[in-house]
Amino acid sequence: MRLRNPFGRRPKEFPSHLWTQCPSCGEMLFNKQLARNLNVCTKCGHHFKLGAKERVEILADPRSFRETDADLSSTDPLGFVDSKPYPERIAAAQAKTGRRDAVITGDAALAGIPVVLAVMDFEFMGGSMGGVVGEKVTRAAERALAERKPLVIVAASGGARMQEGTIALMQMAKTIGAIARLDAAGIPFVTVLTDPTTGGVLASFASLGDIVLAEPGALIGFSGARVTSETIGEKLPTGFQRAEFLLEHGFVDQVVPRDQLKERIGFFLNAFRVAGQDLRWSL
Amino acid sequence: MRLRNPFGRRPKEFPSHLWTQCPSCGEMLFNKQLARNLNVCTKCGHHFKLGAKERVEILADPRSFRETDADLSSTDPLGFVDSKPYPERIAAAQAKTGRRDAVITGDAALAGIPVVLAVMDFEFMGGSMGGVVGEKVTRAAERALAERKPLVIVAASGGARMQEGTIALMQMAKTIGAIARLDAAGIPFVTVLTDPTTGGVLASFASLGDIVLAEPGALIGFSGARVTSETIGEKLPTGFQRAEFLLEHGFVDQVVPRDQLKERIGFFLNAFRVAGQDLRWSL
Amino acid sequence: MSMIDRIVGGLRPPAPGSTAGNGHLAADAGLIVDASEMTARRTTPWMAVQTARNITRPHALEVIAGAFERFQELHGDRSFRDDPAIVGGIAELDGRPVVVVGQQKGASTEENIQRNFGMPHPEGYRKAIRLYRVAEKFHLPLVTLVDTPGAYPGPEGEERGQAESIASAIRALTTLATPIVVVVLGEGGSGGALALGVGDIVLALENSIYSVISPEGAAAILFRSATEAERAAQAMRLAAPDLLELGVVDALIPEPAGGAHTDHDATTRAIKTALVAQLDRLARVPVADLLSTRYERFRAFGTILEPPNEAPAPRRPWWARGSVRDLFLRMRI
Amino acid sequence: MSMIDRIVGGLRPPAPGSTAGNGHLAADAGLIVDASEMTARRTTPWMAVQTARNITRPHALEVIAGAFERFQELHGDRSFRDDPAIVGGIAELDGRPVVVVGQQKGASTEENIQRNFGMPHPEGYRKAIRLYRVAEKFHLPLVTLVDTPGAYPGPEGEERGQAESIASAIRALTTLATPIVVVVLGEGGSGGALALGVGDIVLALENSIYSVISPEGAAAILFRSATEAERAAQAMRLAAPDLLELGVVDALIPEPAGGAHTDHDATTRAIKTALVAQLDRLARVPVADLLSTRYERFRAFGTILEPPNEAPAPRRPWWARGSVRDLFLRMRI
Ligand SMILES: [Zn+2]
Ligand SMILES: [Zn+2]
Repeated sequence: MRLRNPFGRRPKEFPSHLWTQCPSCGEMLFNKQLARNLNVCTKCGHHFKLGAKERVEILADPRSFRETDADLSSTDPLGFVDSKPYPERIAAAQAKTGRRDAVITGDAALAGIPVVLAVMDFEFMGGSMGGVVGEKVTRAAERALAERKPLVIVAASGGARMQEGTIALMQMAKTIGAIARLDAAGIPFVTVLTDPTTGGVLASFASLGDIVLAEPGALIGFSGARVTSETIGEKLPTGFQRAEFLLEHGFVDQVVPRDQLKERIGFFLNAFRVAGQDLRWSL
Repeated sequence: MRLRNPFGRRPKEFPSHLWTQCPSCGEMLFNKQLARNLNVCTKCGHHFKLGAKERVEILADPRSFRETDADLSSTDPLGFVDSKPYPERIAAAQAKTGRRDAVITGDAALAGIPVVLAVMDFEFMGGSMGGVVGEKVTRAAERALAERKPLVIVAASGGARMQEGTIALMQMAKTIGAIARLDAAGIPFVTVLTDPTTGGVLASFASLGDIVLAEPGALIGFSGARVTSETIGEKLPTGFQRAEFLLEHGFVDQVVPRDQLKERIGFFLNAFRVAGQDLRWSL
Repeated sequence: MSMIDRIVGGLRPPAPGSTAGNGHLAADAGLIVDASEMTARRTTPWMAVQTARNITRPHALEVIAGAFERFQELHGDRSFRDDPAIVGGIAELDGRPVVVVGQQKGASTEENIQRNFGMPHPEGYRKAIRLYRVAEKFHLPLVTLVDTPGAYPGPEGEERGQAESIASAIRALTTLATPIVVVVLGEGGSGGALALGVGDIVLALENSIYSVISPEGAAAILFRSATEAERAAQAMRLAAPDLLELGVVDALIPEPAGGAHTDHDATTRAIKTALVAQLDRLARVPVADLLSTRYERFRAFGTILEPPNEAPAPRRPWWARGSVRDLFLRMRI
Repeated sequence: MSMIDRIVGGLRPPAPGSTAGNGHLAADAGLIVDASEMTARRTTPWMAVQTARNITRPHALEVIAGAFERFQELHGDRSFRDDPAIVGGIAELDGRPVVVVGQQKGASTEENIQRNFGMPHPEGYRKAIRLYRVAEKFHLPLVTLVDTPGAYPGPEGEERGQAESIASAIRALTTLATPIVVVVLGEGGSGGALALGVGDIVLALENSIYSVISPEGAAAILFRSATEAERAAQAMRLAAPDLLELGVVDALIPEPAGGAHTDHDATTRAIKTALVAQLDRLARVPVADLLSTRYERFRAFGTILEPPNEAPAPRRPWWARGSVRDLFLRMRI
């Protein structure tokens, strides 16, 4: 897997298929070692992006994950064309990722607890939410409700998918509708905000977890920082829209290093399960 | 009735039983005319304090008010003595006001709608809330619940009554408990914040109206302005803790001139009644 | 590829079907329910954007003053500030008390500065949520008026939780136990519009727009140039007739010949007629049915391909499904 | 005056009766339920104030770390800021998951500045409300730890609704459908304390205080001099044994001989023992009974005179009434 480095300079003196430069501390990191460390810089702890498949692997108990709705793919509701037609963009993203759209959903055990798990894939058109992401997240929530299992969603998204226009916008209401039913039924919902989680995904299900966790340094915001900066005609302060900024402003429960995520989620789900025994969502 | 003027200079050139100087515009107002104008300055609209009895008169439809629990009076739970014993203070306040404690409660019609009405009396020990105010407000809320009638409370208070110590503090939980049941039953609750509404009364039932109205210029705040000013070691800006300040900061629905209060409350109660017809609180 | 197209919802079938689907909406109100009726009147998407943004169009408070009676504004979010970009309160609509909440643009630069050009801060959405709850508690129908370029994108909005407030407002609407009619007055800008945009019936004025991102924003991203906004507008299908075809709105409220800005009174009357007719219908529907139909309405958006082996039975679009059709039939009574 | 005294609640009867009233509380936990037992140990009220405020007393996070296991802090009010003067999260108490929320003072000047001397802003109370709701949603018992001079009285607090946030927090607790145990650790300052102080069982450490206003504040008002605080403290009956006599707290947790600050471990162990015993009891009570008993508990405060003609039958204090006594009896099983 070739790592993208959107923030810092490109590595110069090392062949990029072997080495990656940490944008935070400048350290040159051997790719294989980086991958073994869950794409976290061994020197400074900088969290690089992590692929959706790898994300499922570090959260689901071994061999517990059963993918659902993997074959759903998008049509082109608007007949959308910019520099190339939307169907061509989808095809390219599918070829690149080997996945039909920007989220993986399925049933899994997490720290021994049966859950419904959804992991967004930033590599697929920036993790944008169109009809397929909306449908799969909604089905995941509906299955969690029907089977009274907690729902865990790992968000990574630039927002709603422009190429599906208002149909993409309506996915916000669609997914929230399903989440609201989960909430009313007292079933736990945990979200993990990873780099980046922005726009219509943050402004829908991602913000509504009973517990909202974030990875260190993750970019999290409603408006793009460029837009915000242009709005006030000033540079934004360092750390604006980062996970720690949201923690300070009250929107994130905890900033959790990647290697502790699974255990942490498991702790919360277990607390809710023990308390709810024979009462509500646990079986 | 002699009017107190806590803000401005004392009238100088006129005998004070005949004339009152407006602290806002300086106009000398003939007391009888001022009373006819509901204690509102005829020149600038400054709202002087209004007695509890007069308040009942301008809110309740003619001859509709039936007072309840008028004979409740306080004991001395702490055996409290400062410069004089608490029972002596009560006796003095009772003699001064002809009332047993700092709130009048009763059944009334307001713009034709049967309501439970409670009006606090700032003249009685600064409208402070001890056991009697707490008990009467709680009974008012319980009667509103039992008879499914809206509850209207006009607040005027310096806060909890120090002389009853933590027993006074517990009146906040007591009254809120009753208000919470009213809320759960979908019965309307309107509060009117008058000059002044502060401390433990503002931090309990007074802030929890479905509709919160305030009179122009009324002092409304949690901490005394003196305490707040000392906390930051600076003078507070003009208008701090006034009704308009609370409107701007989102805690008051409307600032309503005294002569429009009854009609305004009636409008809201009528809207709620029509909508709830044959459904919930209306009979 | 051995897939069959499976429409999970979204796109309306061509004219005859769609008229059958929600023709009842037009019954009393003179609403446009079939975009093909509008062919002659359609302008270019870019013209539509300009018209929807025309500063002389009737804005929320003016519509409230004209279409409702005895409006009493309620202020504040009960925790930070009264946001002037969102207005709301209790009013009567043809004698029926309702809660009305709308985004407020200005009719002048001065007023626009005071109203922040109709771009709410988080406290505006939190005020809206509070008013939604008043409607629910007292069984008052809710009318929302959408007219915003979008939620304010400045740093204070980010600090105070623009995203969280929008998500919470949408959540409140999806489960609000009272009838809701949405009217898009002018500009329906993104999530900041949707926070007022979830209802049982979604109407739009004939020259309004509704989009996932502003055409300028889309152009900056897609064509790396804000001057390509016209091209982006074309691609985005954001004009009212497009929205009708896409099922994003249920019907259009016709504007006077020259556009809403040429005759405010006529526009307001048309809005009132539409609202009265829709609320009359919704008032007869049990709240549980409203909630399940509202859920299905938004549940159905999105056109996707699904292989047949995972799809035991094709699903019909929401407006053609039994329960929903039953509801509409009942609503016609 | 032809009135008869009618005690609507509040004051506890003398020793023997009160032990009978809530003697069960002491059963497993070594609690003090009769103030007369403490006569030998009582200090002056002013000493009590100093001890309760001692900066080296164990504060909330330390009590949580010692009495609970696996604490995971949850942050933020979801609308403005994470207030460091209120901490809370999920932890295990003797293996049972609970939500715990407390006011946090510092153990040094530096830490006190960071924690604002344990004086919460409105966003702190809103964080508390959010955590209360987490407890309710997932049927987790709630433990609150009271330790504050009071809500922060600065202008930002007024701007953001100190009073509204306290009232809302109290309202949330009065109807929260899960067991609640309150522990007053040190200083229970006014409404800012009560926002965490409404529960099914209210305990207090032996040297804690609880008052409607600080002694300094009372002195400034009553005697026009802050230096008369000692005299005010005497009049206010704010020390733990007074609170027990007044029924404001149900029982006291004994402190080590020199005070809680001399032995943090022993103090924490005593708190844990008390909490485990109370939660064991409350866990067996149906939630509807908890709620009605909680209502009656606070409903009963206040001693008033009422003429007999308006009082058909004298009311008994809450802890002696049938329903409540039944509950306590059930809780002893
Ligand atoms: Zn590094
Ligand atoms: Zn004047």
